[in-house]
Amino acid sequence: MALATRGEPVYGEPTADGWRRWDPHRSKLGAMLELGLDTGFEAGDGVLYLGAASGTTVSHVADVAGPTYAVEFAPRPVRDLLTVCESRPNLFPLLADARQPASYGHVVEANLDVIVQDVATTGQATVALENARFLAPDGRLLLSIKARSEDVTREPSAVFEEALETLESSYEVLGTRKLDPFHEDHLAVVATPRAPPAE
Amino acid sequence: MALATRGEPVYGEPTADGWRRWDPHRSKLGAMLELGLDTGFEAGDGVLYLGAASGTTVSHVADVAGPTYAVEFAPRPVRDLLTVCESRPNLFPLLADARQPASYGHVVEANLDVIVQDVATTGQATVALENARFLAPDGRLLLSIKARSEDVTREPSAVFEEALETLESSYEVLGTRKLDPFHEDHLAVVATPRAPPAE
Amino acid sequence: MEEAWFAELDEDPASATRAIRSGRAQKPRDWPALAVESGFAPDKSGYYESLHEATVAAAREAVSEREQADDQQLVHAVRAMDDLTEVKNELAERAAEWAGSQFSESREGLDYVLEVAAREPDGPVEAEVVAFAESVRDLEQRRQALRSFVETLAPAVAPNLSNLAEPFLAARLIALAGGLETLAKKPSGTVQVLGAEDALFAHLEGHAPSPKHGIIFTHEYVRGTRPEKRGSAARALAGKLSIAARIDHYRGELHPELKADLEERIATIRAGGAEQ
Amino acid sequence: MEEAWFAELDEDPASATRAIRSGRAQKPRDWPALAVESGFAPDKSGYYESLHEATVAAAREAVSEREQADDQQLVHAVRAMDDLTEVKNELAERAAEWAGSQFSESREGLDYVLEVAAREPDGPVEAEVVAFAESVRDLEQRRQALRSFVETLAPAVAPNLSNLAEPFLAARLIALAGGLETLAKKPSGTVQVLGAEDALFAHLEGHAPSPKHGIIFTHEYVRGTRPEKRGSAARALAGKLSIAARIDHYRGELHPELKADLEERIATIRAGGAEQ
Repeated sequence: MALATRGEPVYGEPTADGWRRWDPHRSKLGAMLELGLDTGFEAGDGVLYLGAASGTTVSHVADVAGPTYAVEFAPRPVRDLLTVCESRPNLFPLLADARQPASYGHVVEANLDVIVQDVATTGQATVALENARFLAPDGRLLLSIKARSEDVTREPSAVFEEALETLESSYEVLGTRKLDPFHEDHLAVVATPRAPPAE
Repeated sequence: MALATRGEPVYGEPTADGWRRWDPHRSKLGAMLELGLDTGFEAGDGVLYLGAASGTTVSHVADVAGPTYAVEFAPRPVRDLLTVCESRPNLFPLLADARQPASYGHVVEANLDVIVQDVATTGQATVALENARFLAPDGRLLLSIKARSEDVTREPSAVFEEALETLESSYEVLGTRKLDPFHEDHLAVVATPRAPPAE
Repeated sequence: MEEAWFAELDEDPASATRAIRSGRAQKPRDWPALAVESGFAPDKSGYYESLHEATVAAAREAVSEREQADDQQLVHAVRAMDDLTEVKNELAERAAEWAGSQFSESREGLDYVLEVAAREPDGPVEAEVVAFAESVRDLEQRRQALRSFVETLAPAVAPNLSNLAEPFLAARLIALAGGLETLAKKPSGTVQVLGAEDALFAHLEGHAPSPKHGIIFTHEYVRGTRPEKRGSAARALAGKLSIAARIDHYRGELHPELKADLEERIATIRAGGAEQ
Repeated sequence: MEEAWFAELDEDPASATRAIRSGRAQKPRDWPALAVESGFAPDKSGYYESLHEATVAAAREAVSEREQADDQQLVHAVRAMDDLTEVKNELAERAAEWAGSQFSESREGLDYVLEVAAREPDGPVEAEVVAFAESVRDLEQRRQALRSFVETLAPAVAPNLSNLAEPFLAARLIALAGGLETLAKKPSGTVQVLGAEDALFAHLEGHAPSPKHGIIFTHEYVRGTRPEKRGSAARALAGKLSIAARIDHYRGELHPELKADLEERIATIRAGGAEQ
């Protein structure tokens, strides 16, 4: 059995009968699903994707989900993302900084079911706190933390611990899982808003 | 009555019958004598003059004294000093740093009667301590301290007090006198070595 | 409601792009429902259609502006770095001469100046000499920092060019052309001799042979090819660099196969089987 | 005894000079008595005679060496300062251009660059622009410090020249000549056109009038004199500067009357009564 979605191919992935293979080596969310984490992600969900890059993963998400908002700050990958959007009317690209949610708060709707977050920057937990405003009370945060983006000089375990602690102020952590062998020194976190979502 | 010495004129001073007027406005030692300080300076004394500059004062000293050693660090005024030396066989010029007495200890004799010190540098009291080695046990230090050379931001009185305190470690201070109206913010000090001269 | 991106649009489609790009709201709301309620869209699906169109247009415009700006920043950075290199060399020569006279040493070059900059000066003249050497050291450090910056920025501005030619050479080509768009529009023969303008003018005035390569001579594929084949190697490299510049400018995605093609072509030329 | 300056002299009078200049003793002794005792001198008065001769010779030599060195340091400092001026202007132009493109401003000049250097950068490109502007600011500060140093050193090296011409112009004349001695040996007509070498060569090749003044044009006595009298003023000034340079080199003491003479001469020229 292998993970796949229906849609236009994007990154040279194998396809068969309109199905596209979702490569867990190229996608942190793909790895989470492949490893059997209980993400709560369901067809038709409203999704905010932070760190969409050139659209590899978000293309699969949009194949399955309902309205999908894709935030990416670097202009170069957004060019590729625009191609991914062409065949996906439910995918909305936003060239914006995930650390500045007010700059897309007038576009991204409230009460979404899922936030997928995969930003390679320091303060990854803080980005999750800032964006909690978009989640429904029973929504899910699917976060992947890259240890080296926080601090290359520290032990990944120490980095993860600190990130989880920060997260706990607004989220209840439902599960965590290292992403090897697909991605080294990455921790996947599934969480849900603790109180009414931060505003 | 006016201070004068016999010798070749040096700095355009008024002369009469082979006597040269010693201008207290142009010479700190001249001012000390004019103001009647008990300097103990006598004809024929052996003298070490620190800060001889172009020789204005040391020319008068050499007219009166015995062997006179003139230390000056800046090359330019030593040129003028060399002219002053031409007609004064008892005047010995030394291009040297008064803070480094070992650099002229092989030339300047021990047990001198007088040190005249007029150096415009910080640490004027320390220079006096360093050069005490050249003084006879009953010799005299005739020191003029320029407040602004020590610290332009402090009150002259505070500067003088600190210098005197430093001096007391090796010298007994016999008398002090401000040099106005001839020189502003200058203190004249007459002192004698406290113990056997420092070595 | 006033904060919704669709709240104050007029007939002009550009007003939607503008609203997406410059609007703000601290607190998200149920925009699809509000859009229907306010009459902006007939239903949710109609709303999402408008949203898709507006976000794609806004992202395209923003990307293009940001990249335009970035390639110009790259040009400025390369020129600033060249200035620093020149100025640093000039001052280093003066500093070595001065320090040599002050310290009675006869040494030359940047290494000597850096050593002087680290000395504890004794006296006011030495203080000036050492401070002057420190100025040279600071300029050298700035130059190196700027070079790293150029090497970071170039792959973002021109991924294919940077893949074929190393980020620094890619940046230099863009700077010589004055921008990525200008580079993309130049024929490959011009790219081949970029940086050899002096030799080219001499040729055009009739008193020199046509130059075989400009700055691309620094590429291993040219420099590392034996002299009689260098012209062919330079032509092949310039051809692929032109293609890379066009993809970088007009589309922007990375095409790794460009590099594989070029490698193969150079291997053929070096093997001696190249056409003249 | 071994520490006495006269302890190990040979026949050569230079050995006494050397001993005075480079000897050392922590603890002074009764050198006159020891000199007589050791047979170096017949009596104390003979000792003081030798001491006078040796100290005067040693001081003369030391002064001359120190001043030689100082005038060369002045030449280096002026040239380093000129380099900094040129380099600072060049980088300031680039920095203003870059900053203008990054901040969408169209301003120019050092003031703009200094203002940019003080900004808090936002993002990596701005950080590079601001750091580049800071480099320009640092060079400008170094240049100003070096100028102060030159203005302090010049009166020590050349008191009369600095009295007639302001320390900075004095330093520049010494630097243009390559040293105080070279300047002192130049005829006053050459001093008059120092710094106008280009114009002078053009004149010698027959296609330009003879220059009336070089760098001394910056002196108030030339610049402040009306054009038709400037040649005379420049000639008078150059004449006195030549004399000043010679006194500075060969003797060194300050002659305030030089300035008074010059003032009178310039007043006469300006009053219109000057010879041609």
